[in-house]
Amino acid sequence: MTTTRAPLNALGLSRADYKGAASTLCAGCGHDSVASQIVAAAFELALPPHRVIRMSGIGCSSKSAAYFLGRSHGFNSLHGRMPAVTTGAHVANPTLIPIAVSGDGDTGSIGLGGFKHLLRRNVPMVYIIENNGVYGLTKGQFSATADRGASLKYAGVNQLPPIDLCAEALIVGCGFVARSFAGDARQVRELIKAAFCFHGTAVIDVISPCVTFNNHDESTKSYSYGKAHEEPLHDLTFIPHYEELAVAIEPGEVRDVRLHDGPVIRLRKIGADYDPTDRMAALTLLERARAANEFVTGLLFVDEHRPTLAETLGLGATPLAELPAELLRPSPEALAAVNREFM
Amino acid sequence: MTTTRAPLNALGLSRADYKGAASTLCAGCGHDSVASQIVAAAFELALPPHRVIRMSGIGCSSKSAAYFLGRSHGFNSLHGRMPAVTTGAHVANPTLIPIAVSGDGDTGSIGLGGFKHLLRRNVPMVYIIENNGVYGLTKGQFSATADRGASLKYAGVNQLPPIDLCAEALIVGCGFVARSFAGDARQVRELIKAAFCFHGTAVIDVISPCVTFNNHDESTKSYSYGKAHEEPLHDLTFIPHYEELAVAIEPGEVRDVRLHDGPVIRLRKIGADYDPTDRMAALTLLERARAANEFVTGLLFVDEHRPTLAETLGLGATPLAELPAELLRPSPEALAAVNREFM
Amino acid sequence: MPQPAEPPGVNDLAVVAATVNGSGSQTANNAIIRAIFRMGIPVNGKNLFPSNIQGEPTWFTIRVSARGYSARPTRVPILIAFNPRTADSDLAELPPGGLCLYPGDGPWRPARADVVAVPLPVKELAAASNVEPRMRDYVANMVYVGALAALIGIELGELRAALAHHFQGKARPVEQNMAVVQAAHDWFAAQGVASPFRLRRMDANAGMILIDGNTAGALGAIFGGVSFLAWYPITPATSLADALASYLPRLRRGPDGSPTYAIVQAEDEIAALGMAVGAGWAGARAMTSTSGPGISLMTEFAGLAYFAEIPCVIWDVQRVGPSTGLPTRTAQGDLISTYFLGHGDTRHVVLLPGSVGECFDFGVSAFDLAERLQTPVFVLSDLDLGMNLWRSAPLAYPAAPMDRGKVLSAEELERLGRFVRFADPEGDGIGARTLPGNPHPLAATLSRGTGHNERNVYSERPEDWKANMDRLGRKHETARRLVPQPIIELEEGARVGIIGFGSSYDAIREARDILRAQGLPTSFMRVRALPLGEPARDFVSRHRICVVVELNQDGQLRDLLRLHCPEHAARLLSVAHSDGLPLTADLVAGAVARLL
Amino acid sequence: MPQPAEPPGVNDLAVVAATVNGSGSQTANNAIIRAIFRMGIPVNGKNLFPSNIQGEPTWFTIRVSARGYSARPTRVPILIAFNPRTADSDLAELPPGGLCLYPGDGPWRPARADVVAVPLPVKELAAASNVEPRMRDYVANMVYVGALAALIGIELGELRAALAHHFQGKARPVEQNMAVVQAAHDWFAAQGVASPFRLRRMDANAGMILIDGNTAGALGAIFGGVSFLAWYPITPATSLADALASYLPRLRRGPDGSPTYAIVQAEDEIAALGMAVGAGWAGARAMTSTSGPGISLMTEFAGLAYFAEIPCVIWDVQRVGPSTGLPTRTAQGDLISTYFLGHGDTRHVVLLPGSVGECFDFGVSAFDLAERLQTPVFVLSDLDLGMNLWRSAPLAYPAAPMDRGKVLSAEELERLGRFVRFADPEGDGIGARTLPGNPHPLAATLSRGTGHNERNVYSERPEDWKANMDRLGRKHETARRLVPQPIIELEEGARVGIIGFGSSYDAIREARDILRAQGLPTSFMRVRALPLGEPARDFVSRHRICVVVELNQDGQLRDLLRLHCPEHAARLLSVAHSDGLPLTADLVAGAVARLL
Ligand SMILES: Cc1ncc(C[n+]2csc(CCOP(=O)(O)OP(=O)(O)O)c2C)c(N)n1
Ligand SMILES: Cc1ncc(C[n+]2csc(CCOP(=O)(O)OP(=O)(O)O)c2C)c(N)n1
Ligand code: SF4
Ligand code: SF4
Ligand SMILES: [Mg+2]
Ligand SMILES: [Mg+2]
Repeated sequence: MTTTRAPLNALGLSRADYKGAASTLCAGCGHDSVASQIVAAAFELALPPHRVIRMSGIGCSSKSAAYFLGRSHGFNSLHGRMPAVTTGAHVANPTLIPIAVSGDGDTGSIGLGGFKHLLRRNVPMVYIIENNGVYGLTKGQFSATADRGASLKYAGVNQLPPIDLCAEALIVGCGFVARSFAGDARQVRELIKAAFCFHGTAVIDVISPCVTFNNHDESTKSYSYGKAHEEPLHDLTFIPHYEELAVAIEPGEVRDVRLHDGPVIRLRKIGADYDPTDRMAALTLLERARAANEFVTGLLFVDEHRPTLAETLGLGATPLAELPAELLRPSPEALAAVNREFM
Repeated sequence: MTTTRAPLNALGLSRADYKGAASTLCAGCGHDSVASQIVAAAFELALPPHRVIRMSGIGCSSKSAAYFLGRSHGFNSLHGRMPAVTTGAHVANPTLIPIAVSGDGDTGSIGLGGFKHLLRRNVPMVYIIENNGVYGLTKGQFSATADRGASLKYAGVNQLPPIDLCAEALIVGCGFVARSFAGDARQVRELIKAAFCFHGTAVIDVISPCVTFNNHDESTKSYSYGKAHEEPLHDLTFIPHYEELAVAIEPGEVRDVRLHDGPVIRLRKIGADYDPTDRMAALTLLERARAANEFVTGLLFVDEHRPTLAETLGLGATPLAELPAELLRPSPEALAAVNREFM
Repeated sequence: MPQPAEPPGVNDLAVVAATVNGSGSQTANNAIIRAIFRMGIPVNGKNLFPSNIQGEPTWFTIRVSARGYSARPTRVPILIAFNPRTADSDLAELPPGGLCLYPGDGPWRPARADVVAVPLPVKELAAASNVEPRMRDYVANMVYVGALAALIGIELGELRAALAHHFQGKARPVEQNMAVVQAAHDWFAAQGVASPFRLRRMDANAGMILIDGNTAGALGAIFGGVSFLAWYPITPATSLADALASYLPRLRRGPDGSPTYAIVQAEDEIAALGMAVGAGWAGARAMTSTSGPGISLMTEFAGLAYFAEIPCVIWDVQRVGPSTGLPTRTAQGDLISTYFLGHGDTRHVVLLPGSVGECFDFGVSAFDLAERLQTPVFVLSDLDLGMNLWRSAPLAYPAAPMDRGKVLSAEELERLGRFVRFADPEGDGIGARTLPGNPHPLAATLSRGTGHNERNVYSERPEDWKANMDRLGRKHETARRLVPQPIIELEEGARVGIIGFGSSYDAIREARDILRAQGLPTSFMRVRALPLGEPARDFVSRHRICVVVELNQDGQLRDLLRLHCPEHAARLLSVAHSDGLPLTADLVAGAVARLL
Repeated sequence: MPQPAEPPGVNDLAVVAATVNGSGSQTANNAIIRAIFRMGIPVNGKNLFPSNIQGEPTWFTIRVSARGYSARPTRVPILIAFNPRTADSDLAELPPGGLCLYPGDGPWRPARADVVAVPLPVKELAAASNVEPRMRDYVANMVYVGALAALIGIELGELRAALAHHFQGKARPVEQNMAVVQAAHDWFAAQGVASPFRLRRMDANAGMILIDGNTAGALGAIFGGVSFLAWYPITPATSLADALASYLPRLRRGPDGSPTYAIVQAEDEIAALGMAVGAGWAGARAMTSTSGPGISLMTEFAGLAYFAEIPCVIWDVQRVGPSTGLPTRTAQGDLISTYFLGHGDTRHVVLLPGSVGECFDFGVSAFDLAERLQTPVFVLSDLDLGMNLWRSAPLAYPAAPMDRGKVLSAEELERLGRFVRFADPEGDGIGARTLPGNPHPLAATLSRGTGHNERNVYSERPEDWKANMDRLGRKHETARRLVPQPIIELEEGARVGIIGFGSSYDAIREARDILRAQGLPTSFMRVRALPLGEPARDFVSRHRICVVVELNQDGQLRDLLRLHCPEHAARLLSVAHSDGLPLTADLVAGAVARLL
């Protein structure tokens, strides 16, 4: 189908095959950077586009579902309700691989309850929050992740403390929680790749600056702040499992997190060692970072032991959506037997 | 007004003046025990009934708002939406003292988002969750706090992990988080008294057995389990401030938490010392208790530094609801000036 | 079936059992009904219960009618006064000459001379069961079962069979309960109480079943191929989900034993419909079930599903609103709000089953319609239909194969060489869809609730918007033809037509018999779906006056009919009444007569 | 005001500025409008903008009409083609003989011989501003302001005044922008382009103001005594909340300087209305503002507020639905869904402002009605009315004192000696309420959405339910009389009546002039509220045919009128059109003429 000479992945697809429609976001919007890392990650993982579904709610972030993976089905649904729609799609067809983009308003305000219940059910998917501390599409109101004391042109000064969506994910039992920064393309991409291979809901809270409404230097959601303050926990590389042995490592310098289908997340130590399999450590880290106004990025927590929703439901190999009519409608004899019970 | 010879409180009211309509809950329902402790607490604190408002959503727990404080106004609102209604009432009239009863379904399922945002805003109120791990009023479905592996007559086996509403409250910055047990009347009562005097939202997650649908011995929300497993963190006594000096204490044995208007919560050590002003300690405790299947009760966390919503909004002394018309409608001159701006 | 040759009182009676809820009386009442049913006599029961779990009054009305009337009876001559709290007012309702059975060892004593009141030695008789003392209260209800059996002549063998049915064959509880029934029966028979009301075996129920609408609806969904249920508990819809949960595991396993369905209890109704929409979008036969408050919460998603054209099925088992209203009482008050559910210009497909049989049928066809029309389909049942036991012909196996609607496979796409999601080549307003997972490179599309062109690409162009809405309008016209058409009974010489829908059918049928007897023949149309079509217009036009009878406050079907045939609007009159109780024939007949 | 004596083209013209959104063109367009307004000439602007923040096409149409027509013009003879992406199609829309101004230093060139196209040296002229280079793009728009000023004769002094208005007196930006305007003006004047379209100073705007409906509505709320706003952002309602946030601090401080209001941005619309209900219950004048999707989410709370009888005000600034639809386009499509919002039998009070002046008036009176009727009151505005600038008489100070409705103080309770929350002594369906905090021992009551008796005590009794609903029915009848009545313009000899509501008033007014000129006189009724009352029935009955003109797909007001006067249902015809754009007079006149 493709005629370019660009490099092809294992499926014989080029990067362009993973692109979407041209973006209509503001030039420089963090969400566009995230979208291009989604494209890169899907291309590099050689995901079959038709197996991926791109899901979103409403917002600039959610609009961006149109701007990647144009050969994948998708659903740009309602404000704050992407989790429910994705849950239904997953149950109907667990072979689909959902990747969702949401905003801090979409997830942290109107969608907070749905977000938490999605995580409780452990719907396997990549859940990216493009967190800019502001409502972009409605032109600059505070979201629930806005800094306390932040000020915006129309909205004035925010007096309320921010909700930390990573902490929220951790506390409700999410097994993959990461924070990243749209300005750190490589980390975003590697995290997305790891998330795609995670067995459960993988939440990545990406600080994704809104250049139009919330990119002033004081904002912790601005490029300048992020660039100046980002403190990666580790240098993170996603290694599809077959390449694993090819990478030589110095002992003590890296931690490898093995995912259940074989791939490895390699965490190269930067400062202090950090164990991303300890939930309390992750919470403590977030609490400390909050108190010290630090901007910590990386894989905060990973734990693959929980079953996915489809597993919890004990679904069979054929997706419900693909069952033939014979399996959907019991026999006339079965109905006759039922009728007899009511006689 | 009252003619009984029952003891009277500082307002000259008897306990009966704080009662509500006759309960229509099942005989033995934990919610009725909680209701009687609300009555006791309000009586002992000598709360003026007309200043208290009793708020609730929908559920057996929420119905019980009718069964206490019959001389207080109240609003039995919608399933999961009590937080919003209470927020509005508080802003309209911050001199009102809201006490709310909710269920684990009401707060943990449909109302989870609203619950979290209420806590973020710090609406001063007593927020009691009557947590029975089940939907009582709709006859026995699992709520989001049901134990994993629990089984119910119609609902089968619950496969999902419970949401811990205390942890949820802590993580979003709630300043008063307690867990208790309907079978521990004294602790419930003392906690309610402390909560009434707390400067912000005070959440008390009371394990309140549903005798009809979820009181079998294996349920962690049953009387038998609670009685056998309750581990109070401390022996808790609420001391209205004027009595404070009268109580002799042995050093090292108690911790006093002073609330901003003078009263004291006295925590007498039972086992290990516990510092309820350390948020991470509270989270760690919950995590440990969860892992070890322990049922810890008491005041998990208290911190009064956050402003209430009315303070955040900078409201004046006269409640908005009581402003006279002159203050609600600007003058004709003011309108003339506005008109000129649009000429 | 009508055999009015019987003397009055024979196979024509009604009993009300006034008890305390949570006391187990439901077992007793259902046993009575099923036993009478097994005697071949038409019977129906209506449970009037409180929004409460235990301790509040509940009234169970059993109507036996040789003519098969099943509407709530106006006169109930036999009272089982087992709730001392309401006994005085219950007794006051008893017509003169009525019979009252009450616990003689309880606190209450009847104070009326014009009725026959029989005190039952409940504790003594209940002891016959030999159950542990803590279970005595439960079996105590069997005392009135036995006494009633003696009074009106319920065969004990059929009572035993009914209990066996209830306890699914478990011998011990059957024996324990039957011991009490037998003791009470024998005791009562010895009292020599004369009764004008008697049962006599008939053969009206051969091949018939006794079932509640929620179970029938759930079975319909199962035979309709439901593969996903997302729901949130709410009375009176909960038992529909419960029935799905109980029958699906038996009826719907794949060859490898794995379920061909999934059930998710959502965190609220917004999520429930959201999940159903997601699953419907992905290709499952998805449904949710709820009642009024849930419907209100589903408004936004209903609009999305309508506009993004996603098939799914929504059951609304109606209760009394507005707001929380009376959660355990019946009504038909969600018609207008459901038809127009959603902001902007939305109009939905709404099915209106009028019997338990139709609960099954529409449970099946709702999925076919939803997938054919690519739209949410609502099924409006109600508490009376959904939670009470009704006689019915056996559930009928679907005559037609499943209609999965226009879905393009990868092969078809390859053949077509193009994919225009919202093209309308057939003029029925319906474009073909592709399902996620379809590997063809042309298959992908981004579903959305925002304005779009034919290709489902975001568009703000005025022409695109208008064309899309016009096409949705054509789809609504298609729906008008596809949905179940009204059932019409034209009566010779009738200048008056009565129109109704749903569970009030029986009250209307009986009312028409009353009116006929008074010399007023009426025709009848039972509307079975929205949007309304030509047959409805035609029926209205044939009658000088049409009276729309419905169980709501504002006359909602009447309003929708007025909109449907404005040329006849003025002759559409309304009998709308809603107080939580099912309509009675007397009320309907009286109100219709007064209008004329 | 009509002065049709001017030669064609003088004070009768339209301009469309096609630009890229986020480029600052809004400042330029508003400056043009205000300058023309200050020249005493009737003018109106309509912004057609995308649901996007930056980079997508936007069209701003300015209509100058000596006769005061402000409907969207059908023919726009002057094009400012500042968006190369849409310039070709924009140019295609230009009528022959039209004028096109475009950046001569940009990528696009016009290709039509039958129009006059003038390339503007934008970069060169923008340099005149001396602003930093990064701001150049913003001031570049002033080039077309200056050129247009020269072309049609906008006075530069008034342009300066308009910019001063915009920049609230800040001198520097005014000077910088004016420098560009002046340079462009002088450059253009030197080109000697002949224009048939000219402005000539009039005196039509003496004492008039130019304001958008959302600001007017916000000011109405402020003078109506709003004390609590809970809201959630949504286009096109956001600017209403923004206006409240900007004017309240100036206009509403108590003696101690503290605010006499509070604003809370809720986490969603459910919570927004929930907070307003809580505040209304506690005695505040509470409101929320939203658009279609928010209205859908508010359904359950709307039903609660209706049934628990809690005053609050809900603004719905309508956009195009169903679903997310076209968030930045205008429509009148929420009428039916809002009127019936909620399951069960609900019918709400809905105000329908038809002008910015009425946005203010109804902003005030909505609170009086809500508190008088103890019910939620909806105000349905729309994007066109809400977000565009309209000429208006100055906002009129409320004539009547606030009506706080029936509220019993402790003293009154003491005097009465009893409190029955839902008694109806006056027969208007309204009981007196008490507010939380009222210290009288009789004052307390537990508000609820569940069935209740007169004393607001939980009740499932059928009589209580019916009595309560009947009383709510009486309240609705009271509302019918209390709400703003329709404005009726009867025309001599008219057998046809036109009916409309809201922002389409101007298109209808102009259409009636067109029809009159064609020999078809029409009467007119502008509906201003639901429920409809006697005047509406009377108007319909007076005309052989009534055409209901509205900006939606399904003819929603027509439907409500049919329900209101079924006896005239058949003569109520519909012109319903919705494609995101405001109606034009030509469309209306043509469609009406075709119907007759
Ligand atoms: C029910 C509903 N309410 C409100 C809106 C309006 N709305 C659109 S996007 C948005 C907020 C978007 O903020 P966020 O999720 O942070 O995304 P961002 O634009 O910042 O990427 C809102 C409130 C809507 N579309 N639907
Ligand atoms: C919107 C809505 N959905 C569903 C219901 C039905 N409903 C009533 S109470 C309840 C759950 C109550 O559970 P919980 O909050 O735990 O209270 P409990 O009865 O256990 O005390 C539900 C689902 C409702 N009233 N409103
Ligand atoms: S407004 Fe902000 S979030 Fe939206 S596209 Fe522009 S930069 Fe991105
Ligand atoms: S059902 Fe359970 S929660 Fe409800 S009243 Fe009975 S015991 Fe209490
Ligand atoms: Mg955002
Ligand atoms: Mg519960």
